[in-house]
Amino acid sequence: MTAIVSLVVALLLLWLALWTVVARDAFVAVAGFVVYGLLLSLVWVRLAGIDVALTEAAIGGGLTGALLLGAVGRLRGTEAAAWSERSGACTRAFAVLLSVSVATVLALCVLTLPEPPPTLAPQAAENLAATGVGNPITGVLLAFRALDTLLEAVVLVIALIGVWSLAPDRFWGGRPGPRYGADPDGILTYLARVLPPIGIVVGLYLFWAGADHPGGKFQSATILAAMWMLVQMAGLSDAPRIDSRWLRAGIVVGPLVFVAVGVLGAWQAGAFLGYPDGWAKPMIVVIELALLPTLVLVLALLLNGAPARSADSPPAPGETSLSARSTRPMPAGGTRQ
Amino acid sequence: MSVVLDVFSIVAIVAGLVFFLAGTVGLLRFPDAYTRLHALTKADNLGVALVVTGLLPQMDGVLAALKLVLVWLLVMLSSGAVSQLIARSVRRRECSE
Amino acid sequence: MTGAPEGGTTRILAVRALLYFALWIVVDQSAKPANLVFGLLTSAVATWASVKLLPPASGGVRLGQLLLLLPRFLWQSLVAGTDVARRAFAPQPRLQPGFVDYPVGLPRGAGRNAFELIASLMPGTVASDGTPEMIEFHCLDTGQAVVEQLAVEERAYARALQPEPRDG
Amino acid sequence: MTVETLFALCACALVGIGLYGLIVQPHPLRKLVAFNIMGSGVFVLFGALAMRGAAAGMAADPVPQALLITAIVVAFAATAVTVALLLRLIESTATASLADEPPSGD
Repeated sequence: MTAIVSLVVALLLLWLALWTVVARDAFVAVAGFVVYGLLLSLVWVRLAGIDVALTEAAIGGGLTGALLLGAVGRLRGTEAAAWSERSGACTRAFAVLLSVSVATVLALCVLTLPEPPPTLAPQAAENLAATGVGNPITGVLLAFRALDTLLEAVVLVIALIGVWSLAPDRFWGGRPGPRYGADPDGILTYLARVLPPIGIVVGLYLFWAGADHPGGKFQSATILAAMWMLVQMAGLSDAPRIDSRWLRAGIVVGPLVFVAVGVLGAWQAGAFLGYPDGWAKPMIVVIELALLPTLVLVLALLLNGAPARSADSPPAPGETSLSARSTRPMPAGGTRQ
Repeated sequence: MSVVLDVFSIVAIVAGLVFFLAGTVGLLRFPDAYTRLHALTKADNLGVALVVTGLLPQMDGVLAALKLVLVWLLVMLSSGAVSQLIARSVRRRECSE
Repeated sequence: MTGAPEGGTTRILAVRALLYFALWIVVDQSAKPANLVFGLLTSAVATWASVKLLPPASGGVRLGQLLLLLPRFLWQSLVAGTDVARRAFAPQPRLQPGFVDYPVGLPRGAGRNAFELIASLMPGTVASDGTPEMIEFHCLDTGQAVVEQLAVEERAYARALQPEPRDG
Repeated sequence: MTVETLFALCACALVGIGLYGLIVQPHPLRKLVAFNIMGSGVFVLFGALAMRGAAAGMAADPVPQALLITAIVVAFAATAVTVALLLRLIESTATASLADEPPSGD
């Protein structure tokens, strides 16, 4: 029974991937990609990776999907021109041949994998008690492979600097993205007023539970960042100026605390990022607490994009930058068909 | 007693699945964006409600059951809000054309 | 559970904080002291956010009255779902879709948004637009007495709302 | 066939599909989507290998799984930088074309 479910999920996944790749319309392709991301989290559940499934649903499907949907809207005008540059039949035949060969070689490798498979699970299980956390994934992320996680946080900050550096000079220090001006009494604003406190409780729960159960700072940060984006899109608060001090402090606090703890380990435990005996759990909690604001800010600001307007000239309230949303006069009268 | 509860769960969940099917059929058969929204929100809400009801007796503890109800409430909040947002955006696009 | 119409800000805040803490307990499901302490912190943060986003001055809700609406709401959901399912499975979907303007009594604001939300989950209606005086609903079957039905719902719902300042 | 072999083979096909889209689709945004699909194929392959390493009472090897979380987050960051580059390209050249031609304007 479960084998049939797995097979159906795998076939659906392949079909969606193919559909996404060959669809003519970019919007359709991105919509397909979002559904693909959700289906992919089902795959992770079947592959016994609940933590990975949560990350995939939140970041792989959710955030990436939102990012791509935003881009599709702004790239609409360039689609037709690009379509005319479509590769010829010869290139396509070559592409099919190449893709099929790559997939076949990979599949042959899969079928000739060594037995028994190499694994680090016994070592992880043996040493997990020393870290004081109950979720082995968190143990790996913050104790056994803490250097990877530190570098990952640095990569996120560098990516954000990269995005910001694409701002035109005149907007440096300004605010990213359009200023959203949704109807202050509309349903989106209502959602942005009611949902964030609930999102905060659920997000912080995921953060707190990550030590012993599936969950953790990445999934939590995604939910909190999504709540912030909802408030921004409803026009209840504007995107921050990228030159504000508190923002920059919040962005670097995570990596800085991480490095500080690492140096402390080099001094006290004899290795960079080593934890002194009995101090692993509190150190891990300190790192996670410091990483949370960094992750929330960076994830949301990556979605916001490069600064696109100067900070000191906010448009009139209620003005919307989404040109498609023109207001219309309300026709009077009862039933219209 | 547990047999009765199991039968109740199965019946409720199957009924919920029927409504999910109805929502999907409606999505495919109904003529325009608005009517499809009706199909999705109403039939799927009832589907979720029935699946949640069916699962309630299977949960161990009142808190776990409340968590399921919470999921149902959040699904309703989002589907109610999103259906309005889609309806409004389609309406405005139609009127500006 | 009736909050005072005015001067009850503290009371409203306390109720909200309690609700967020209850949410934490339902989500967390463990009674470990450390979790409860973090839960208290979390509900404080959530309450702070809710004060920022939805100031208590914009009117409260009678929770008891709202609970009385629940059976009615559940029944309506059942009717809505079966109604749509019947139409979807019918050999010829019998639809008479169209827009209906409903003259609404509730002032613009969170209370009216919640009503639109509930009405969008009711049989045959989805809110599609609106002006200060009315809400435009899209209806599956304009042959039904939509406006009358909505008026009944609004009266039931308005009883659960505290009088709020009509400042829009 | 076990679940992990099934999804490992599925992942190989995903890499192929993504590669095809990367070559064939002319629009940079579509290339980006295809590249993400290719990347997810690599992730699933890695995840299937993690499940093969199930031992010591764990349903899967936690080390590759933790690295997968890192990978998904870094992939998002890379996608965000690419989208920003793309938007800037269009802003300054008014085209999303990647063809060899002298850049116009700006």
